[in-house]
Amino acid sequence: MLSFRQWAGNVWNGLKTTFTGLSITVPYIFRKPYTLQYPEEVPEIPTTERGLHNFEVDLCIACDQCAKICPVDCIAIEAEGKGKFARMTKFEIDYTKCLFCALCCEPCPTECIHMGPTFDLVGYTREEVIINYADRENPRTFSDGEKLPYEIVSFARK
Amino acid sequence: METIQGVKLNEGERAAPVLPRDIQSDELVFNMGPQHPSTHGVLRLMLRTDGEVVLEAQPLIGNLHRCCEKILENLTYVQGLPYVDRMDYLGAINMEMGLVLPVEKAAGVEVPKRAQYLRVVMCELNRVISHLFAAGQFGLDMGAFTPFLYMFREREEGINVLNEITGGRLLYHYIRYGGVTRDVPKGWIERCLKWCDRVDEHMDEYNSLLTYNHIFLNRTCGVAVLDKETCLDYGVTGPILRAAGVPRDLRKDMPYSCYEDFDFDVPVGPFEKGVAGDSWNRHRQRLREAEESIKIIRQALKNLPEGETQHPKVTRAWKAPAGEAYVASEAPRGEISAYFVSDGGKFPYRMRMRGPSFYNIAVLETCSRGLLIGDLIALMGSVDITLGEVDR
Amino acid sequence: MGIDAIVWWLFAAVSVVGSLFAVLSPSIVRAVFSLLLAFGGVAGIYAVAGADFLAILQIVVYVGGVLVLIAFGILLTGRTAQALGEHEVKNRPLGILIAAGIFIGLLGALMKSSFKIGGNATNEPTTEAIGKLLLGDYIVAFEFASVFLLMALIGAAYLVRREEA
Amino acid sequence: MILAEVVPLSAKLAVLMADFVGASPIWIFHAIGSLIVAVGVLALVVTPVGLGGVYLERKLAGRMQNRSGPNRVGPYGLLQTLADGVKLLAKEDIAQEGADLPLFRMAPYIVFLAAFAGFVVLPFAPGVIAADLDVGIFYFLALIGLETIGIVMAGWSSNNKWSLLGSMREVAQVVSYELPLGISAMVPVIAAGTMSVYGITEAQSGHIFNWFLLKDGYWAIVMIPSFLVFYVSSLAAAKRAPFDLPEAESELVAGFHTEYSGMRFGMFFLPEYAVMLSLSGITTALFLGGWHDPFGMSGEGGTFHNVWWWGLIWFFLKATILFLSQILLRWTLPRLRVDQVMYLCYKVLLPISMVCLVVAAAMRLI
Repeated sequence: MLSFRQWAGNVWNGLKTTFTGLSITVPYIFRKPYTLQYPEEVPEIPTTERGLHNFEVDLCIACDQCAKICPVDCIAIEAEGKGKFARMTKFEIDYTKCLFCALCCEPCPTECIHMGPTFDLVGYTREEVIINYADRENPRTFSDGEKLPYEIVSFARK
Repeated sequence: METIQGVKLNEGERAAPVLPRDIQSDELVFNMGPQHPSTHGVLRLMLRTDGEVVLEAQPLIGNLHRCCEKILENLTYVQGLPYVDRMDYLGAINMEMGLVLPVEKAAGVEVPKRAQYLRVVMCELNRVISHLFAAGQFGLDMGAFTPFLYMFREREEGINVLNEITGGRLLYHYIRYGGVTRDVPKGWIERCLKWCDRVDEHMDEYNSLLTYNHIFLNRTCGVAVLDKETCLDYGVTGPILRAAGVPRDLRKDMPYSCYEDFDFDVPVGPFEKGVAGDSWNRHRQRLREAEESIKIIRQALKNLPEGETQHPKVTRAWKAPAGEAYVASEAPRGEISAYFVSDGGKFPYRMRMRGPSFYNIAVLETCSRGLLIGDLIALMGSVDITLGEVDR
Repeated sequence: MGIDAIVWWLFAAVSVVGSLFAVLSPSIVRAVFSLLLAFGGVAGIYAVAGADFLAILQIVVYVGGVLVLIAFGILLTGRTAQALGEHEVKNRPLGILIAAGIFIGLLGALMKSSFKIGGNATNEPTTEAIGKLLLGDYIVAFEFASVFLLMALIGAAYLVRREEA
Repeated sequence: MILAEVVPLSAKLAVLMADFVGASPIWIFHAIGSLIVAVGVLALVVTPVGLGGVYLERKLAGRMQNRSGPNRVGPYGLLQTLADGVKLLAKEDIAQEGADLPLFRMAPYIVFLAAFAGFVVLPFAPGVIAADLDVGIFYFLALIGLETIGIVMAGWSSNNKWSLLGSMREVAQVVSYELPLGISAMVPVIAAGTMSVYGITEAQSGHIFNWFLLKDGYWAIVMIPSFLVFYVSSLAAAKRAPFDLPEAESELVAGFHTEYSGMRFGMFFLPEYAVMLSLSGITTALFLGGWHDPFGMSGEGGTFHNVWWWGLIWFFLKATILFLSQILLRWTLPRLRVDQVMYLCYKVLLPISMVCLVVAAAMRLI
């Protein structure tokens, strides 16, 4: 059983902590919101972001290294010719599978594949998020064309 | 020993007064989840209740099962690393740590000091983020929406800090065998310290808005008590065990990755209110641990040694020599560890992960008997499981 | 027939229809909710008769209290099959007989008393008069009733108390 | 619109109609007049204010949580509620299999009716009241009980166990908060000597120390506790946090309206705000002097004595402040547990209100 003192203490505590809570939440009404209005205001993406790939088809020699290291086999490469004269016909990345682990960028001998800061890719069907970077008629790129500083210190390029 | 409606209760299992036995009413069978606001993922609970009083709650898991360990056994060493991020997606770096440590021990790889420090910084950053999320989520379960968003705000900034160095916001893929992916960029240390200050500043706000609120205290103090013995019996680890009064923290007890260099406390329940191992103490434990983690981050960044961040021998095509090892480490939700066997081949021969949430979820069944539905939510919120790691 | 008489008949019809639903509905839950109509109709009759306090009281006590408690009781009982309308009626003839007997008795009492339908309804407040009557002329009966209710309350609390182990 | 004379609008209409039609009992015209005014109030005052209330809640909640709240539809997101209403109208009306269809369909109407009928006895300004019932407060409490029936009906007929649990909680909550709500409302009734809400407001005519909250100074010792009790119970009556148990999102999915969609859901959603508003209004009328301003300008002989627009401003100002406080509390506090609500109502609010009632009666006698 509660004594009257405890009872009154409970009531007092309830009122007091309610006002403590209000004294924290109410001042926020007069502060600037923290949120970004996304399509208008774009958040600052660090250059290290592992977003959608930035692929330079002209540099690629179709060596298949990136497809081999991919843990989920989301890269499909087809090329005509061999070695120096290779001509890409298909470089397809399946973004329904991609882990965005950036392992594919590391073994590339010509540094033609990077991950850029673009983080959104939408489509109505699965096919729309399977992207063929080697499609010359309908080129897709997810950066402004500049090469992003992708500094991997560890066992990249070894 | 007390019984309600044929269900035997252990000491401390009953938190709320129940109906007297002479009022007999029918039992309801609820299907809580996989789509329910507070099952935190695709957990399904079969509830047998008498009105509001839960007689039995059986967690049915496996909706997210994807054979994580088997996948690891069929991928090369490098390829496996991004996969473990997907286990506990709220403490991804700690999951990588749990995988990397036994493999390195079995192979005898000595990780450079700088890489070890960086690993510690990232793990602790991730722990703070995870605890902020858990505490906010718990408030949300208790009906307080606002503290959740305040904690999310700091969490978001922490994610940005992590993103700057790792390149990911949730699934980091930062730790590699023999080191870490990237070194610290310019100005990052200052930004990280600034974030630490910010979290410290706001900790009071969370506490007075949520932790010490009278209603919140009444909702959580003495509710769903998981005492020492139950915790130890069920192999419960992490903040839940420490809130129950067992000072077990692998960072202190079996230091790995240079944790012995840092000066930090292991907070142990019970704290100011409630009894050891109740929902409130679990919540308080997380916020206290976040404070301690920030201490560690500050020390590690202050004393960051110079040097390499990657073991020179461990390259992309590296294979672990034949051997086996088991190493446990402290993830935000408890002990993450792996038993690793290598036959010297391209793939790991055997990989077995021990995830904390999988063991923590087991207590739901015993601890939930006799609780009200509102208390069951308090129990689930304060136990804080990640289904990605339970189901693996 | 004056306009108030029409309204009276309307409310009377509502309460009768509500009561009939309550008696004849196979689903207990629907029966309970059709009591809402019956109580509402009775409240309407009170209002037409100028007894505004009584009309509101009817809604507060019967709809807000009694009906809610009956609904609560039904939700708590385990007889979901009956609540869903799968019960069978036993002893229907006996029930009809008793109901008819009560009806005839009430009809006789009604015939003997002189009720007027409508006509004398005023818009004057009755609260004060009721209060004065209850705490003036009928104070003994009022107090007796309240003591009786208190006894019932204590008895109920005694019945549902927890057995000492 | 000339409303300077203090005669309820409905009574005026009744007199007009009675003159037009001729001999017939006057109360029937009173009833019709009340109905017309009620519909007018519903269309012109309550619905816009209710929509505004929804907007205000969302915007304030956003700002309290360091977000911006609705800001896309119209300037500052003002049309957001309207857009949501249109969306609800356009949505499919789904009833789940096994639902008790007649009850399922009827429940929202009962809730809607009960919530909006409460505005009938609110005295917005001198002479502006839909129906000045002699048992106004009683009527108001009766309607809150009626709303409960609708909610129980919805919860039962949904054929969903979460809904059932929600309606059980609602019933448990109703039987506990109704007592302190009713008893603490009786304190101003004792002070004013009438149960008519209009009469109670008139009894508080004059400056701030004529308001019941601070009446003559010494009345405050019973009035402030009973005001607090009434306020807390009215939060429970409006099913607002920390008393939002019947629809507790994290526990019961959406409680009694889990299975409702489209406009039927809207008919649960909008009444929530209507009940909040009408409860704020009745609290204003009972304790905070209704339409009277704190400076005594609307009192006997004041500049704005019986000026309807002056009263309207003050009434809405006070009611809005109470409404806002409900929103602020909701977004600050966690939810109570079901047995704690009963503890609060039976062991905290009820004794306080009982003591206040007895003391107030004694003060009235002395």
